[in-house]
Amino acid sequence: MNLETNLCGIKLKNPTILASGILGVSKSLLKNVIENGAGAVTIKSISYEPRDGHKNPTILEFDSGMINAVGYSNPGLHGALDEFTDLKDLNAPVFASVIGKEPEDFTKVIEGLGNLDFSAIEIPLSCPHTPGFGTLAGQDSPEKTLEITKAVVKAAKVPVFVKLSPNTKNIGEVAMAAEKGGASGITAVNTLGPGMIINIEAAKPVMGFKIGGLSGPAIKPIAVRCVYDVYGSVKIPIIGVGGITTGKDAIEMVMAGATAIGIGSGVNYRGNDVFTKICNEMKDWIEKNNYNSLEEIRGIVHE
Amino acid sequence: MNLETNLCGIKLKNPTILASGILGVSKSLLKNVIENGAGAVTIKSISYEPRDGHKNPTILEFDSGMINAVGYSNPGLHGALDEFTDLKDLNAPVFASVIGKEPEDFTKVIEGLGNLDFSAIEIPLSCPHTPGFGTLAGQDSPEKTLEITKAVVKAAKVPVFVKLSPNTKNIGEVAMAAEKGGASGITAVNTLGPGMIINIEAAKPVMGFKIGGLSGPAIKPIAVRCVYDVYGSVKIPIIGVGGITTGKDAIEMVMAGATAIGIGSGVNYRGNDVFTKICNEMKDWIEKNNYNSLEEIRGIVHE
Amino acid sequence: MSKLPEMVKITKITQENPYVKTFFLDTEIEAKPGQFVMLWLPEIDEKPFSISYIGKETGITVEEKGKFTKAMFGLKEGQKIGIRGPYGNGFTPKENSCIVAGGCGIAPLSTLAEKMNNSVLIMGTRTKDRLIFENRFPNANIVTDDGTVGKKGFTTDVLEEFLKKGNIKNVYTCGPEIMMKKVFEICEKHNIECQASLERFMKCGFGVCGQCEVGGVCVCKEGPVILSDKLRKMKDFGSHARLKSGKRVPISEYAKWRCV
Amino acid sequence: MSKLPEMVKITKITQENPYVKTFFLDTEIEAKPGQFVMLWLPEIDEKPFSISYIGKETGITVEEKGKFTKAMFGLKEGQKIGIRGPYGNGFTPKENSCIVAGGCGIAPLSTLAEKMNNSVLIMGTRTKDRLIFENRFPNANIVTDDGTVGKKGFTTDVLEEFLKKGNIKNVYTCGPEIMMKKVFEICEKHNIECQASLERFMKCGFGVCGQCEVGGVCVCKEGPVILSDKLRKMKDFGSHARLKSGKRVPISEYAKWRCV
Ligand SMILES: Cc1cc2nc3c(=O)[nH]c(=O)nc-3n(C[C@H](O)[C@H](O)[C@H](O)COP(=O)(O)OP(=O)(O)OC[C@H]3O[C@@H](n4cnc5c(N)ncnc54)[C@H](O)[C@@H]3O)c2cc1C
Ligand SMILES: Cc1cc2nc3c(=O)[nH]c(=O)nc-3n(C[C@H](O)[C@H](O)[C@H](O)COP(=O)(O)OP(=O)(O)OC[C@H]3O[C@@H](n4cnc5c(N)ncnc54)[C@H](O)[C@@H]3O)c2cc1C
Ligand SMILES: Cc1cc2nc3c(=O)[nH]c(=O)nc-3n(C[C@H](O)[C@H](O)[C@H](O)COP(=O)(O)O)c2cc1C
Ligand SMILES: Cc1cc2nc3c(=O)[nH]c(=O)nc-3n(C[C@H](O)[C@H](O)[C@H](O)COP(=O)(O)O)c2cc1C
Ligand code: FES
Ligand code: FES
Repeated sequence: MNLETNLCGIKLKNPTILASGILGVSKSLLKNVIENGAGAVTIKSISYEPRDGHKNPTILEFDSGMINAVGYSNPGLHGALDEFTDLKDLNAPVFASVIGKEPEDFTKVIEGLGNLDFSAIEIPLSCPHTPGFGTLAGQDSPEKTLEITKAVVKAAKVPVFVKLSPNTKNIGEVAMAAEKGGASGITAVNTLGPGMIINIEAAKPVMGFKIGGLSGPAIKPIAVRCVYDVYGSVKIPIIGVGGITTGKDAIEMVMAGATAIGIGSGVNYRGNDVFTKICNEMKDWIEKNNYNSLEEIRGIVHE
Repeated sequence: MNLETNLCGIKLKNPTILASGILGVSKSLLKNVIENGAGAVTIKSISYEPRDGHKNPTILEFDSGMINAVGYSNPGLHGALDEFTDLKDLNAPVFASVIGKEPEDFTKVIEGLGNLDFSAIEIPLSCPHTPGFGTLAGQDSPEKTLEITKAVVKAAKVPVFVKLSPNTKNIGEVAMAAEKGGASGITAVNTLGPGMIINIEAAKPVMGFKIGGLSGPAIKPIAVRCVYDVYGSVKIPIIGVGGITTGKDAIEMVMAGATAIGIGSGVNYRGNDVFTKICNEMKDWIEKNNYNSLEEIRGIVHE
Repeated sequence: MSKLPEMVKITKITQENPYVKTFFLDTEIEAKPGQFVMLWLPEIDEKPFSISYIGKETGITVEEKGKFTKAMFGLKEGQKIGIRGPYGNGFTPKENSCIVAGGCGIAPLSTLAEKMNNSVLIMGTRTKDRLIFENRFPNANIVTDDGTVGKKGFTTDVLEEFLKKGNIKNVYTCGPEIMMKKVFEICEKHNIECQASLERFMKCGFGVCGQCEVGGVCVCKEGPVILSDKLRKMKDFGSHARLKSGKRVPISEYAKWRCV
Repeated sequence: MSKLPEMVKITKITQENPYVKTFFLDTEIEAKPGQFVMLWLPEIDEKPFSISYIGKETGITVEEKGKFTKAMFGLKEGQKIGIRGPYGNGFTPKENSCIVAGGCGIAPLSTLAEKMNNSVLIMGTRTKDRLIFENRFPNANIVTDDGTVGKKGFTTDVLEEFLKKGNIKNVYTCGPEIMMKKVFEICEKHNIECQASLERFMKCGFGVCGQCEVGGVCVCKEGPVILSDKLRKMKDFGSHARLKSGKRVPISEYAKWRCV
């Protein structure tokens, strides 16, 4: 039983992918994650200019998940150029994550990163807590998605994944816009919400930015439904992300239609080796249930 | 310390309200809930014609909350007329919940119920899992919300509450439409999603309707943010609903801006006396923290 | 056990009579006599069923009635079925008891009868080929409407006889609601505590939706076993029940809808 | 303790020197020496601080540096502050040890020094009025850059003297990273295990965001205490750190940004 996965031409030794924004700030952390079993890794999103992001608290755990409003802190294109050199040294594909306000912002970064060894570029049009970006800027409408995707695909030399929001009313339509724009794949989903947690003793919202996006177990049923909807709407492959912490969760995503599995908060719940753990659990489950491959079960609930 | 609350002229002995769809199928269950401390109770939503709803499973618990796709089963206007007689016998106000596809559907039911002793009428324009109703019918757009609210307010002899969806992009705008349409209050929120849970051994979605709305602890941060947004958008009072299971949760909702607190899934987590428990916990917290009333803390996080 | 349905293997199916089968499931459920589970057939439906065997395997005894039970009867050993639970309160065993089972009503009572093997057991059915568990309970007092096996008559007649003897203090019953109502009335007359296991159409099974309500009580949570003090106040006991829509109808109409 | 910040009362504030105060908080945290907490000032910021007193009350010793610590210095006894934790790995106590603290670096080392009261303690600061905890550790070997109190010189000089005597097998250190780097190099020369408590700008505090990364390790989770085997491989130890944006800069630029 092997988990090798072909994600629009990119060969992965297994379908688990480090989601953007978790650990992905340095090449050495990416290496750590790959050694812990990830089939591919995504860097923390990069904008053209460096960004400090929101003030702390930016990331907290609550009873049923995590909340974050990091606010896209990142060292900018030039920081990324220093950081992510010689990615071919790593034993797994590395995906860039690129953000911007207007299409030109995206393409400037993508052209800048052009000589680095990224295997794909992901564009999140879906952050729920950073003014000027994602859902707060309406980037999740089918129109904006089409416009930005087209520009990015034109600028990119590698496959482009469009990362969608679970807060969008009709995620299938947005996925179709991305596909029409030339995207090679859909990443579903980014964080849910935004939500707010109030510390009642302080009588203040606890996040530095007041609100934040939810991730982890609380959002899994919604992420699974989104992947299900996207699978029914487009032909391009899907990276299913949201609340995956076990091999069974990953199987659920595959059954909904995912080709690969993004893991973010899972790192918090099960450690950096969550990737190895999930792969082993997937293998065990597949064998115990007399399947032979992930293909057999991909999208099976649509039958 | 008392919790008496004035909700647009309706006097409640405390701000806890049984949310629609939980236990509210019969007068005797409403009585049970009132004896367990609820300040007011809402009946399960009533349509003109009887409805069987979706097939089972319709309601399940998962790790971080509940999922349901009851599909608005209800005995119809005539069933309701038999069931909810002499509500004045009960020791707390009873709110009707009325659903329909078109404005006329709502008004037919409201006119039919006219002689019963309901203290208010709630209209959920926000169910995420029943074709023809709520978000699946676009009733959560500002336009539709305005249209339906206007018609309902005209037909109703009592205050009208419009119940909103957390899945709506700009809940503040929808609340403004409801206010403009003459609503006396906003109920925020209905269930989140929809979500999907797949039983991987069966390779099938576990809900009879495949998808369902999420409630309970998982959705609390989103419900709180919605109440926060609505409070910032309208002047009419808010019934905050979503994931409230403790007195501290209720305080959080009040701090976000709620005048009253809806409790649904909390019944599952803490029993039918969740109302008494929450009221006692609220009182204890208020006294311990040297406040004198709920007014003092209402919307305090907006300061 | 998980709150979501878990798929478990059917290890054995036994034919109890032409209309009833017992399904043994590869799961150990810690349950009290009288508790029930929700059985799920993916894409078909989910229904409540009492546990008729508690142990390493869990037994469920099912009468073929409508769509769901027909689908169950089509299952083979080795196939899987979804299950969640246990739910409900179950019976509270007491000394000097009499158990009155009507038809398939023996299912939830059987594990109780095994626990209290010095109690009196009355098992009644319409006719001989409806009887089940006669080998499991060789000391049972059998009674049929038509006298094809055991005594001819009704369970309630036999109950009255035993009560007259004087040493019975508690009565447990499950069966058609009309029968249970009569059992309860007899108990009231004799000033004896009655525990009746009610049956209503269910959705959640854990006290949230209110669908299974009788007299302000959710049968799935405060029941299915209801004691005399509550039965006394339940106007709907033996008289009304709710259809799937929540519409309250006379029990006969409910029974017809259920094709019982 | 909750994963979300909890508001706790400041029971006592002691002035350790003109620049440093210890805040005693009304919360008991089960922590190991060297672990830290995240302190939250609503609407201001949230920052990591070592625990300097473990017990019925939790002590945090803070040097006034920038906006956050200034705001903390404005707090009075009886007021509340948000806290979550403990986080990080903490020190592993071993026999025959020497503890080397630079400035405020004694904070995380103090609870370790109390646990291992037969170890050698070296406390160094720039000048006399920067010294803290001299009464808490009367046997400490004090050293100042300018000789205003204790020996004149650097902690590293004193460490070398002790190592030459031969019976020290483990060194613990916290302080300016340049000092820790030197301590480590001395340990390497003498083939002695070193445990250094690193300091990096933090966001989550529990190993998710990667902000505090040094050489593929998250200081908040696999640290803050890093052992020789890892220090050896960390090119950035003593040389580079990340600003809030994640930009990797020379440690001197990082220190300037932090106004230390
Ligand atoms: C606590 C409890 C324990 C039970 N234990 C057993 C048991 O041990 N053995 C057993 O055979 N049965 C038991 N039942 C009954 C069982 O749940 C089914 O209701 C019964 O088998 C009906 O058959 P069906 O589902 O095949 O028919 P269906 O085809 O599902 O039913 C035909 C019609 O009746 C309706 N209907 C189905 N079930 C019900 C119901 N419960 N109430 C009202 N309407 C219904 C359907 O919606 C449909 O309209 C129990 C019920 C309860 C509440
Ligand atoms: C594990 C750990 C334990 C610590 N223990 C203690 C302790 O016991 N006592 C103590 O006094 N301090 C401790 N610190 C340092 C403390 O967290 C603050 O960083 C320090 O107090 C800075 O002062 P400030 O926050 O008031 O300044 P600010 O006004 O917040 O800082 C001024 C500038 O420096 C930046 N900055 C602030 N903090 C940091 C940081 N940690 N790294 C990088 N840049 C930063 C700010 O963003 C700003 O640009 C610890 C740090 C860590 C990581
Ligand atoms: C701390 C944190 C930071 C994140 N930052 C980013 C980001 O920079 N870009 C992005 O596309 N998604 C970001 N995300 C979203 C994740 O990539 C992922 O889509 C989401 O967390 C849901 O997956 P999970 O439940 O496995 O965490 C972030 C999530 C977290 C928790
Ligand atoms: C089983 C169930 C049935 C529901 N049915 C209705 C309904 O008929 N009408 C309605 O407006 N809301 C309905 N809701 C939504 C609740 O009223 C409430 O808005 C939601 O569950 C969030 O609150 P909670 O987390 O306290 O449950 C239902 C919720 C549940 C769990
Ligand atoms: S079945 Fe839902 S309350 Fe009983
Ligand atoms: S502060 Fe987030 S990983 Fe260390």
